[in-house]
Amino acid sequence: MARSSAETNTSSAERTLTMARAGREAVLSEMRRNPNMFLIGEDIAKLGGVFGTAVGMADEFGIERVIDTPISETGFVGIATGAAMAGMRPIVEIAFVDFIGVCFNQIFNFAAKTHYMSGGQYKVPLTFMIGYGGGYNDAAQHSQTLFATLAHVPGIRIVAPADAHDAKGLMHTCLRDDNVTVWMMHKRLCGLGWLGFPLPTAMSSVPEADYTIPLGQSRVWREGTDLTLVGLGLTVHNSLLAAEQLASQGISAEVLDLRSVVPLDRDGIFRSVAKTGRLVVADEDYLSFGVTSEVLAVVAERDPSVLKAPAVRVAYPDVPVPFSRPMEEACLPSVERILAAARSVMKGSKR
Amino acid sequence: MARSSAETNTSSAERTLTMARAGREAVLSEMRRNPNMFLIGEDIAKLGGVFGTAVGMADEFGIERVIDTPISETGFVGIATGAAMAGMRPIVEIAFVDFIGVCFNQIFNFAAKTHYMSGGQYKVPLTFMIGYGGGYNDAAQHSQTLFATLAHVPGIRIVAPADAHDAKGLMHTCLRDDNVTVWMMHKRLCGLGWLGFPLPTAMSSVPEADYTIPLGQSRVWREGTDLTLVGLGLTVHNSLLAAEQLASQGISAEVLDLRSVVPLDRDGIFRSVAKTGRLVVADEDYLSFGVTSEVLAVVAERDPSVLKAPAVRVAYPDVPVPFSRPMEEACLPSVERILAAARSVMKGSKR
Amino acid sequence: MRPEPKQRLWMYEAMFRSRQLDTAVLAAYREGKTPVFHMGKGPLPGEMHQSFGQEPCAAAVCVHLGPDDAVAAGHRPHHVAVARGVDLQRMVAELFGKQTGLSGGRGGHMHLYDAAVNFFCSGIIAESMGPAAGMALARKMQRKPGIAVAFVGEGAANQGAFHEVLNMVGLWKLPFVLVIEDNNYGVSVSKRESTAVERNSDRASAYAMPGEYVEGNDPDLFCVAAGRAIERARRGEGGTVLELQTERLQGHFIGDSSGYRPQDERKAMRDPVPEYRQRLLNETVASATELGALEKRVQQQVDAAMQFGRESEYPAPEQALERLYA
Amino acid sequence: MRPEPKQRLWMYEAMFRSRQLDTAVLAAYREGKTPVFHMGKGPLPGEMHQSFGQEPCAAAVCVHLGPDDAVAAGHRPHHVAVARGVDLQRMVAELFGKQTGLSGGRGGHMHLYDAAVNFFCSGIIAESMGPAAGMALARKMQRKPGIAVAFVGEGAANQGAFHEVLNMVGLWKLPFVLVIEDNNYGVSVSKRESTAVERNSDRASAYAMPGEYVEGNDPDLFCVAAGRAIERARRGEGGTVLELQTERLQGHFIGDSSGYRPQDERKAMRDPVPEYRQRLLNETVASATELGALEKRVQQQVDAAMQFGRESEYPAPEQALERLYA
Ligand SMILES: Cc1ncc(C[n+]2csc(CCOP(=O)(O)OP(=O)(O)O)c2C)c(N)n1
Ligand SMILES: Cc1ncc(C[n+]2csc(CCOP(=O)(O)OP(=O)(O)O)c2C)c(N)n1
Ligand SMILES: [Mg+2]
Ligand SMILES: [Mg+2]
Repeated sequence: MARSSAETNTSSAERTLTMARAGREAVLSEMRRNPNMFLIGEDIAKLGGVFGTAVGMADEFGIERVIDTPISETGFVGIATGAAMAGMRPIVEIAFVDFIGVCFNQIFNFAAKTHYMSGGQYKVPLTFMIGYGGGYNDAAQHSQTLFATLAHVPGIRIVAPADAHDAKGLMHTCLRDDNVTVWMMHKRLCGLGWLGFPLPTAMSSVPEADYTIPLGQSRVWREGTDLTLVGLGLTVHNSLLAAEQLASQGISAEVLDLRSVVPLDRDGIFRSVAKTGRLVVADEDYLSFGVTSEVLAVVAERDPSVLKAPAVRVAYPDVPVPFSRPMEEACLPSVERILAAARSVMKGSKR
Repeated sequence: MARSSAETNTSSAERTLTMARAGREAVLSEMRRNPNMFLIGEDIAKLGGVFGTAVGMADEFGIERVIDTPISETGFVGIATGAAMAGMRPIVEIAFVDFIGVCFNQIFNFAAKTHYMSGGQYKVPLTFMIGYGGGYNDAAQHSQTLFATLAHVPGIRIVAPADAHDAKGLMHTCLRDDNVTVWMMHKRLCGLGWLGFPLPTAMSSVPEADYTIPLGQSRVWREGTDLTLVGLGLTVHNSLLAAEQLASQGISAEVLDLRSVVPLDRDGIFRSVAKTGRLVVADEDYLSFGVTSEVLAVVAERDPSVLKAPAVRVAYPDVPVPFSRPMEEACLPSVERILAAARSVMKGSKR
Repeated sequence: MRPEPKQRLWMYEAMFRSRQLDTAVLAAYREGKTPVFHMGKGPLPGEMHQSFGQEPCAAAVCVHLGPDDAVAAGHRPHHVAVARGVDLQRMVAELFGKQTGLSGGRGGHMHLYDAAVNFFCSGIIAESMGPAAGMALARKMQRKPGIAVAFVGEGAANQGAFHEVLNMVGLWKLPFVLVIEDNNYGVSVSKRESTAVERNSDRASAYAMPGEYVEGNDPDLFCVAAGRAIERARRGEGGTVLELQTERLQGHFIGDSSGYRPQDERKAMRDPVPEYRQRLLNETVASATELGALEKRVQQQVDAAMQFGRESEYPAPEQALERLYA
Repeated sequence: MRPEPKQRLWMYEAMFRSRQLDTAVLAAYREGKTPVFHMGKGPLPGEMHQSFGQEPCAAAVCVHLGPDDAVAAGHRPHHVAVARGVDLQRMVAELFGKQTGLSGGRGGHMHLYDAAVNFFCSGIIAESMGPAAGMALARKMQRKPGIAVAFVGEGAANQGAFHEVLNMVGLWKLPFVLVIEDNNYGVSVSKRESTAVERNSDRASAYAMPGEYVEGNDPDLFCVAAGRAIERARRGEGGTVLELQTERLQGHFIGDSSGYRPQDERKAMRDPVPEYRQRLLNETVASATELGALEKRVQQQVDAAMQFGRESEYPAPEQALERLYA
């Protein structure tokens, strides 16, 4: 990272913000500090971004630095990449992660590889702002998560904050990074009324001052001794709710928030699982070849003997997201599914 | 699968073929049986496919059924998908898997999801023929494997045969399947002189008659009791060579060939690991969120206690493929790396 | 020059049916979403892109189509589906996410499929162009009659698929018509802000095919131009780019206030449905009584479809795991 | 109308340098690949797309460029890199995969990057157009001088990126020139078989920019046309599509026999390098002695670069894991 500082416990004033507001605050501050930074994407200048990530930006910075594009993702991702190679610091808004399929080559074969293929001659300081996730009946092409699709290919750093504090800090981190970074926000966490009331645990108190959060450091939201609940983004909150109920049944669950998918805090994952001996991973991305696969693999290759019971994955099943509410509800990594998983690992074979 | 039959031990004549020849034989036979089947892609009519997968096809079937396209992958993948929805059975050649980034949306958001999104009204009997893999210094954009990129998204069946016999049988299976299937051939296995002499173990004896191989059935190339070496495609052969050397040191390795990535033979993987208690997975795809992750996850979620030692992954590290030979060699899942992994699992903590 | 009276009545009926459907859907969509608008609540959740104002485009094209033809729409599909004759009850049931829906609730508003009339859509911009051209190719290869029509918005004309597909349509002379519904906006971005040229129909020459731009959101003018393009495709002379100037009378989706549109522009908006009704009366194509009867019949169909959708059962949760593969 | 003598000599030198480099590379590439051709063997492994016959395109464009400008090439980059003035020794070392190479051996023949002259390429067709246009945008936003030029083949003009990028170049009037090297083939597929129109330059009108097609693989004619396009970009008047009719004198890559090309076509092939040399003599732009001296000097540079590439060290295997991130 370019100018990453350790996580700051600033003494400055704090306010409670939504994740969208908190992320936007970081963008505003970095845009003010850096004239080479600009926003580019669809519906950001006049609309302020479909998810409100760019509200007011055009008024402050003008449409030269807040650029509405045609519906040409391959074109403007490529253009942003070239601008980054030439000294600019673009922020690319892609409202739904579901759309990466129309520009995936520019992302993974060019932007992500240019620093390496050029032997370090060209930096690509480019940050994607991407919304993900379902749960509001937007069906198969507007509800996906796709963490692993982006994380499997080398050269892309990916964060998925779970609350406003991390949304701001990780946005600062991404915007100061000299590499391709992806800041991903679950649509149901962002705090837009029309996507549901923000979860209280996602709307957190946020320092006014700038601060960064180092990549690859997971966050323990709740200490526990009997099992580890790993999540990221929305599943952190579902895990916390599950942990509450488990506590009332005398089960002590530790809730670990990955915060960044790449780099992945393998040490943090293993440390917690080694302590509790039991693992449940909750993720809204598809099950197979996904985030949950990698988390289980970490334990299997470090020391599977720490597991007192088989690990359980609570992921999106390997089917497209159905439109109809009862079908989608059944597929989401809900509190209920996490609870069921937790009970099964507690029952699981002791040694 | 439409008309899948159990694996046939036909009494008909057998010949030793390269994988490319064997796959082509299946295509020829299915094209002859089915007038609605056609080939579409770049450089297939006059050139016969960059990797020889379509040699002679245009002469026999004419350029109406062997269609050379412009360099417009999103366009012709979409066109092939629509033709499939209208009753045709297209075979789409994409020479290098590295190119899926320019047509990924049509593949994963439309072709793979149409049967589901339409509630089964539209079938998409479409087979991709795709080359993958490195080891001949083709660098970062022409050497990738990307199994997991395709396998992570639901609705795509993926096979990666390791020898000519499976190349033919799995091609028949794909071409008779009424879903989107991907037949992937490692460029260094196909048997083209200019990509290196075919490995003797890849050039196998092939029945003249048609036969299919059920999806999701791994193949045990070599029985063993001390550890399981899981591979697919080229890494099967590296695992076999490693097993040879291990045998000479009194270590009995079982070599398991996944054969299909989707569906994955989870039972076959677990059965073998439960028997041997030790696991090494070799794969040329990137390490993280990859095939090796999923294989380890299977064991961790079924019963990690069968592992006498931590599992070891021999995958492509999370960097782009470097051009320079010594650098690329060091990254490939070589016999040496598999051997080192096997030794470490044998040393690994007993219980 | 005017279309046949039969055609004009057919168009009015298709436009009116779409309008009454969207009106009923709008009301149902609002249920459960007040006082605070929450997209995920109520009997009709999810994004909802309606067709108020764009009815003429679909009616004027589909009036020329028969059972052998294929039709693709995008994220704003209601008027196209209705004009194509998609089963209204099962379509509405799909919008409600019911088991009796076209896809048993798996598809939803942006993913309406009705194989019985060779209809499909897709929510990714310009993505259905390739599959539609593929249906045209299949007809040509199988020497079967029929053409394919794809409907996209003017914003889709800047997506790479537009270029790749039209080049192959031109190259292979596929029986295909691209209908561009130019409502001047892609969400909040106006055509002038997104498109280097004034008319996408002028881009047709880049693919060696004719392009035609028709102004005025006028069903009669649209009908004549569409007839030419479709006949040309049927004669095996290849594709056409037909760009139709239309009007988006509501926001991009329900909940969008269109605040980014200038006042005068919003004031100048005209509603093609009542206008066309009036023209049919003025030109004595039908009497008020005849139109009244037609409207009553259509309204009953729409009401019946809404009732069917509402009263149908939801699918069982576990059905989410079915139908992935054939 | 002729370019300046200085320009013409510069162009001949650039063409000759590229030609001698490709000649030396061809010989080195063959080493270790006989009797049986195996792409992975020898000192120069991997795919190798050479530029025999296309030298005029790069020379005639780059003669107009200065240090502020940016240049992007594709999978066939040698003539462009040479004309752009990429460090010859480090370029050859990169082809050999040596530590002293431009990217320390990580890039290779299809991924030549030289930030010192704002040069890069990419092996995915049409993929470098967007980044090149982005470099043009950066110059405009930073109010810095300089333009960007992207070189692609005629086959790339059917890739979606072509459409998306040119639309934004036209929309935002970016200082950009697209050079299409029309060698009439994309691997084995001829332009007639891949492209609905005869000339991609005619597609420029779809992006509200001028397009020009120049025939004859003639450095002088190319130079004049390129000068117009580049001056236009420098004046802030936006982009141009410049399509240059050239000739692929060898197979698509080394190992391809071009068996798919008709005999007469192959017979009719003309070599622009000796032809241009003769013209310079005929028109007394330079004497045989002067050209001889120029050629001797260039040959020495090429020999030195080849020697540097051969004799440099390979990177250590573990360096494969370095340089992923800044
Ligand atoms: C590839 C892609 N990018 C972005 C979107 C988000 N999106 C949905 S509709 C829309 C605007 C489409 O405009 P237009 O094509 O004119 O159709 P209209 O909405 O006007 O009917 C956008 C940008 C998408 N669905 N797909
Ligand atoms: C997106 C993509 N599809 C296919 C290829 C394989 N490929 C490499 S070069 C080439 C032909 C390119 O033709 P053209 O653009 O005319 O350039 P030329 O080779 O004639 O210089 C193809 C199809 C690729 N590299 N990228
Ligand atoms: Mg529009
Ligand atoms: Mg060419």
